[in-house]
Amino acid sequence: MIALGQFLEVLIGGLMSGVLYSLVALGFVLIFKASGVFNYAQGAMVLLAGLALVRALDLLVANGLPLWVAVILAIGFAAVIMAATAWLIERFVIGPLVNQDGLTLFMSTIGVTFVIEGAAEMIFGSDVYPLRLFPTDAWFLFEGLFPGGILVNKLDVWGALIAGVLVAGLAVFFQRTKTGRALRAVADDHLAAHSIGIPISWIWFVVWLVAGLVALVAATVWGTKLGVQFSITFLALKALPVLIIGGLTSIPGAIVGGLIVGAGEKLAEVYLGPSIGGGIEYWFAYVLALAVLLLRPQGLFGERIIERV
Amino acid sequence: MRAPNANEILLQVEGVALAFGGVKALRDVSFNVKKGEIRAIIGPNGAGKTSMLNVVNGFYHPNHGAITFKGSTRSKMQPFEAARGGIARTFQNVALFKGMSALDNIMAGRTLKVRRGLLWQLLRYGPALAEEIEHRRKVEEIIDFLEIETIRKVPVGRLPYGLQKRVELGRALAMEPDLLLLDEPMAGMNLEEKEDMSRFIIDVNNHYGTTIALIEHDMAVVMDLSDRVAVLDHGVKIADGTPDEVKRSQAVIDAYLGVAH
Amino acid sequence: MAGDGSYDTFPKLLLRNTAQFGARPAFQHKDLGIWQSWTWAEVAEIIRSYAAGLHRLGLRPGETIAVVGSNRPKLYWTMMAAQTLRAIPVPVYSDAVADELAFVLAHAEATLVAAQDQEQVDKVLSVSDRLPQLNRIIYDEPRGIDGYDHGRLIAIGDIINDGRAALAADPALGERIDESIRAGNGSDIAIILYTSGTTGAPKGVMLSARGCIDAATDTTRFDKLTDKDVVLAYLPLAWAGDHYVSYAQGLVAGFCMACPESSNTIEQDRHEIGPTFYLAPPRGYEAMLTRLMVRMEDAAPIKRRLFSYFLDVARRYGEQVLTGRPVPLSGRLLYALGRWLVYEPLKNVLGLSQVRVAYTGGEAIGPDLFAFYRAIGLNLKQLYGQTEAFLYVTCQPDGEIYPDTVGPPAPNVAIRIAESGEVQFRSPGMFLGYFKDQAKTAEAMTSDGYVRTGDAGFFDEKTGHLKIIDRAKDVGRLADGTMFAPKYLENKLKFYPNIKEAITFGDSREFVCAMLNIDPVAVANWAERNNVAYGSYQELAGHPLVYEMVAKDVAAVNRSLAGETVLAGAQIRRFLILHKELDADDGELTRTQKVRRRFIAERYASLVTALYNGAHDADISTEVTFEDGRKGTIAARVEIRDMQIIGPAESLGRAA
Amino acid sequence: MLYREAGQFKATYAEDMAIFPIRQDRIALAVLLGIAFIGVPLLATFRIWPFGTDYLLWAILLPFLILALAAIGTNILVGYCGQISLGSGAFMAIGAYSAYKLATGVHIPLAWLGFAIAIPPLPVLASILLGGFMAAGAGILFGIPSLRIKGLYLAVATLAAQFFFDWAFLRLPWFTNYAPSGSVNAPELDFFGMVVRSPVERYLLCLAVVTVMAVLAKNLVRGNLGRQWMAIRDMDIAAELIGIRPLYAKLTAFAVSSFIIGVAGALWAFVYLGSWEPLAFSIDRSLELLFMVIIGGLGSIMGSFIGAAFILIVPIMLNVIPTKLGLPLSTQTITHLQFIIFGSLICYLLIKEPHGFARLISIGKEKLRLWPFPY
Repeated sequence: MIALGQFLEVLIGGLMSGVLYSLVALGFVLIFKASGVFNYAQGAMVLLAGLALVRALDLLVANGLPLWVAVILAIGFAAVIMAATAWLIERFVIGPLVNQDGLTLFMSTIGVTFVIEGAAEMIFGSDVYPLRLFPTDAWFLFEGLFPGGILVNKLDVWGALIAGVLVAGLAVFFQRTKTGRALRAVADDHLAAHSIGIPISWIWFVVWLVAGLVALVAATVWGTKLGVQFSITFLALKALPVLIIGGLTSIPGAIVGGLIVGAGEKLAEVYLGPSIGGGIEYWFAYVLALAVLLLRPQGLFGERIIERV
Repeated sequence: MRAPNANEILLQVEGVALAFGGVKALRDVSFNVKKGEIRAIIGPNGAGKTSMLNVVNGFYHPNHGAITFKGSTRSKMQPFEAARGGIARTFQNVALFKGMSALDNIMAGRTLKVRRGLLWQLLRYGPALAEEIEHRRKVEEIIDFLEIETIRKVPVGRLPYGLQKRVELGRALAMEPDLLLLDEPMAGMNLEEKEDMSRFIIDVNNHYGTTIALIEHDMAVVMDLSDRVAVLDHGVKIADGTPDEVKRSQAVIDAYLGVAH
Repeated sequence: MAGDGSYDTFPKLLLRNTAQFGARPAFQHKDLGIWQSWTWAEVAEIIRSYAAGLHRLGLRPGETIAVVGSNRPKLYWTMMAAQTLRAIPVPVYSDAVADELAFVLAHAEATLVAAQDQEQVDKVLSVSDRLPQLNRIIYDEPRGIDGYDHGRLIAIGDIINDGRAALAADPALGERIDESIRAGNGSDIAIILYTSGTTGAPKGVMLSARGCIDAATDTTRFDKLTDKDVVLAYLPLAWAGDHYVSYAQGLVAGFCMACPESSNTIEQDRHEIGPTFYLAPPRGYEAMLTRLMVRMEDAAPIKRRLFSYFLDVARRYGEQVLTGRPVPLSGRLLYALGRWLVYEPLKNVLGLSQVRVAYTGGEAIGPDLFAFYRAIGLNLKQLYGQTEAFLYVTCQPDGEIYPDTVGPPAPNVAIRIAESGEVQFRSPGMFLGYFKDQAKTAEAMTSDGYVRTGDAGFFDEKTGHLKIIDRAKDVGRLADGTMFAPKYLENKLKFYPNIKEAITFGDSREFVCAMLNIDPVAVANWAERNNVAYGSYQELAGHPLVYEMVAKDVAAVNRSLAGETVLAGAQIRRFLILHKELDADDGELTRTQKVRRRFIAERYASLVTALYNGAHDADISTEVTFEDGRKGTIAARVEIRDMQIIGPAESLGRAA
Repeated sequence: MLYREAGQFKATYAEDMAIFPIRQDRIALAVLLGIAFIGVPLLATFRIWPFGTDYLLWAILLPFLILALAAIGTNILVGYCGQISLGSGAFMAIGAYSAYKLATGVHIPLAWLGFAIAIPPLPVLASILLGGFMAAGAGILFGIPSLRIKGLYLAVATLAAQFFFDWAFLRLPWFTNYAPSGSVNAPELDFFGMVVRSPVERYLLCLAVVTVMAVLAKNLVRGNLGRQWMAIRDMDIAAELIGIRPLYAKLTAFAVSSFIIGVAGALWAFVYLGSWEPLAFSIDRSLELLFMVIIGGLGSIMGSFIGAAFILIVPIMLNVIPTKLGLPLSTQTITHLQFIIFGSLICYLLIKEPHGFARLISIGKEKLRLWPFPY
């Protein structure tokens, strides 16, 4: 019983934190689907959004605004920042590199990462800034069933909820709105976009904007969990294996991938960790991804890639 | 030197069928290529010519049928195995290594002839250097043969289309192949370039005695070039024989000249 | 050095070179991407085998073997091998059309033809039915010839190998080869060069071995050529120029002849090989200069300004610096800077950096062109020569370079000016006669053994250098017998920017008159600058101020003529400026823009008469063709000017 | 203008295929090597400016040489063979730790088999080279996925390597000989009795290694193997059709690249750091190396040197220049500026000149050769 209880606790904890990976992974998928760009900078964008948000919030609160106003304004500010970033990236990097091979685009996003990180920290500072948007205490469920019950962080639950809302929102965006549909067309081939009559640059701007907003959402949750700090960018890197596992082009894939990674690494940590020195989380996701790559290169949910001459 | 009427069969394609998903690219196609001849496969665009080449050099694996090359039969092989077997090939829309000079492109064609391994190449001394020089000499002969001395060290990306095609031919020749597959060697060329290319093809056949199988959608060019012509239409062989026979074939006139450009 | 009699044939020179510089390169050829090179020793061995092979093919002493193609070692070797067998090589222009080729082969009775490649072989085959005496075609490059029936075709490589084998097999053969080399002597005919005569059929100039070698020996001494020198053998094999510079001098001095990869890589190859001795006809230098200027047009503005600035510096000081005459310090510094920034890089890109001596020959070179190359520090010199003289008649010694003279007689060359004003010479390399053409030979030779050049000229007092003024047949005499050289005068006149065309009259008249065309561009500029108003070309041409200006130019010409006793009497007494531009559409110029003197004389007869009847103006109306092809007539009254005649004393006074 | 090549002709293919076919270049190189091998040591031993202190040697030349070597390795994989790698740091680490273990003696207890593998401490040179080979092995291992997956996917595979090894060297005490602090010390640099201690000696050691390996690398990339790599990079399909085996081409690229990086790692640890912990080889190092090759020039050995120099110089300049101007920057600001400069430079080069500074330089050289003509 205890064992099972512990297992469930770990599993749920893992799944929940997996949701957080998914939040970041979503950003990747959006951009990759629409522009074929493998956006290394997603993590940096989370950092930027987080910093913008938290710094603005502190400032406003310090100036005596009521918290809820401050929060709304701060989020608005952060959103604007992300929009600006999206525009700059499209205008100066992705735009000029149109039709380049994936590798070049990928490397350019590494460049973007550095610029964002440098700029963000220079403007907003480089310390750890606590963020309190969501409750961080925990529930203890099924205390009847298991001694001590199963610990579930409220924050994780919030994260899950938000993720759900986000996915739903994106689904609507893609299915219902003109731009959304255009995005799907572009994903298939770039010329299609022209035929729809929407300038490709606009579409890409929107994509990066949406990715930016997703980053913002991720930042709120991450920030509350760990405080806004540089190391977020590394956690964001974990979204890469998540993608590989879920499949680069699939939104549900991103979610499921996140869950798998989250749960997987927690369980591995708890049950294998002790025997081999712990800290498995550090690499588990990547090695798992590697395994997937070898067995099913297109990922669990990705479409099969057919080559022709 | 070219063997005029050697009837030894170099390549035998037997009942090959190929489909992508639902699309049937080739249906039960059979033909052969004799040693030392210039063999043409023609047909309107989308007749399955390129698919046929891709099957022959192992890029596609046929769903049915067998391919006998130099006496050994196989239905499945990797492209580099085909290359090792002695099949060289050029592409319809030039497939050169853009980042490399014309010389290096052709030198790369010698890969299969290189004997010295990594360590020797590392030292690039004695036997290794000697071998490299030997290959360079062979390549220079090809460069001389194709009259591209002046662009030897130019990155191929900067070359005009016609010359790129020549370099690609050179790269194929560098393999000293038994069978040379040319995928629309004249595509997108002006008349003069076409004449040059035809001359080179004939000279290659004469000088190196290389067996050549080429595909073209433009009938006129191949007629005075090739010994025998096979005609494909919608993945089916509708005629096969000497240029004259083919010209006279009703099926060809209907299917082909009907839609000729 | 050779010429001392013991080495009186090329095969003997080859042996000498093998002994003296056996390990040094004799031939180079850009082939298969690198400069293949052969030492004298290797060449000697090859020639021996080749000769043996040719002997087995039936080539006998006195027989002729034609050589057609561009510069390839194997073709030069064909000549050497033939000479080894005391047979006579006959090089033919590679661009000759089939008929010319057929003529030469037939006339020379060639039993063998050495052709460079498929193209040449095809040409020979196409006319072979007209050549009964021709029994074999041998070729250098097999490309494309594989398909041919090899009954009559043999690759040179195969002949050499066959010869080598034969020599190995039977020593007697080698003995025979050596014997024929020993037997060879200076009076043998070394080669027959066919001159592509402008009129009539080509004539085969027969040259003796000793003649060639002595001539070459003199000039190699003259220009201090040694076995360390390098020449780019790129000129037509059949042209005396190439045979002299590359082949004869090469063998005499023992230097290396480098053959380019192909005719369209010459610039690149010249740059790589960096010749030290260079000969080109004026148009060669012309083309080089034009390409250079065109490329410069696309350069960045700063570069262009830099370039033109330093070219000016070069024009001002270059010549003096080159000939070592005093130059102001500032000039020296500027020129040094220019040398570093422009001249040397320029010569480097052109591949002329290492040239010690460069010659221009074949025809007269434009003074500006000549000056340009000297200005940037290229030691360019003029030579006046003829195939019949093989080759030099005169050449300019270092430090005595004048654009308007062709220099003093070359070493051991005797020159005299005949009564007619024709230049006649005797030279060591003098030809033996035209092959199978006694008549023509007689025409070309004087009874006392001088050669008629057909050019009129005289020795310039100041320098003692020869001046070529015109083709002898065009030179006339005034009534009083003074020499009258129309082209010479006209060129002098045209040297002035205001004067575009000039036609002079005077043959068997009492004095010289000139019809001039003003240069519309130059004069229009002048008019603008001096706000002279005018409505039409005709008006401008008739404008008194224009007459004034042109009169000055004519006076200047007279002055310079006065300095030259021979022509002092042929000064321009009267001139007029034509009311219309001479035009090819009206048949007044050839399509190549040369004036058609006779036609003009008839067309403007009235003006000519007026020039000589002392009138001060004359009416003329001529039919003209306008741009759009309409015909019309222009009537005009043309003024005639009288000029002062300048006495020699005066001119010298001015000149000093 | 400086290039007066007229008369420099090639009579053999060997000359034509030389690394520096132009005489002027050979002279320049000779001078450079002269300075590097003789000039610098002399100045340094007699403490003549700018070598009054060891700063230049320690802070610039040593790291420059070693990182340039690592960059060459990265360039072979990324620039020549077109296989992206974010794991270079890990391979440096593998080189470093393997060398360390071999130099200090390996002991693997196989309790269940009842015996233990024990290798006595090896000489430093051997350890360093073997360290390279270990890295090569790991390289091949993590290169295998490259046969099935391309580009971005591969990036993740290499990331996996990066993070796995970071972890391994941090958490598995066996690698650090159970050092409590997790940081380890290099053995004494004893080369056949010749002990390398002073900065100058260390500099010369690295210089020698780098020179040799740079030449060997150049030999490879201009030989047939190099052409195979570039063929795979430029058009893998066509490459297969001329008989190039992707397996062989890619794995050799991974092996050679990792070997060089591994040796660089060992030098970095032994010669430069002396004592180190896994942090020295983190993902940041990998990215730094990637930047060096992009900035210096993908597919250019010379570029690797230029890139390394640039990446090292910029922070120093950011430190020195403002101070000279009297407005010193905080270390943080410098780091941030550095980030921004590198990042934007990467984007700029990828857009404008994918072949980096090396190409810019060769363009300039061409201009000098043709001077005063534009073409």
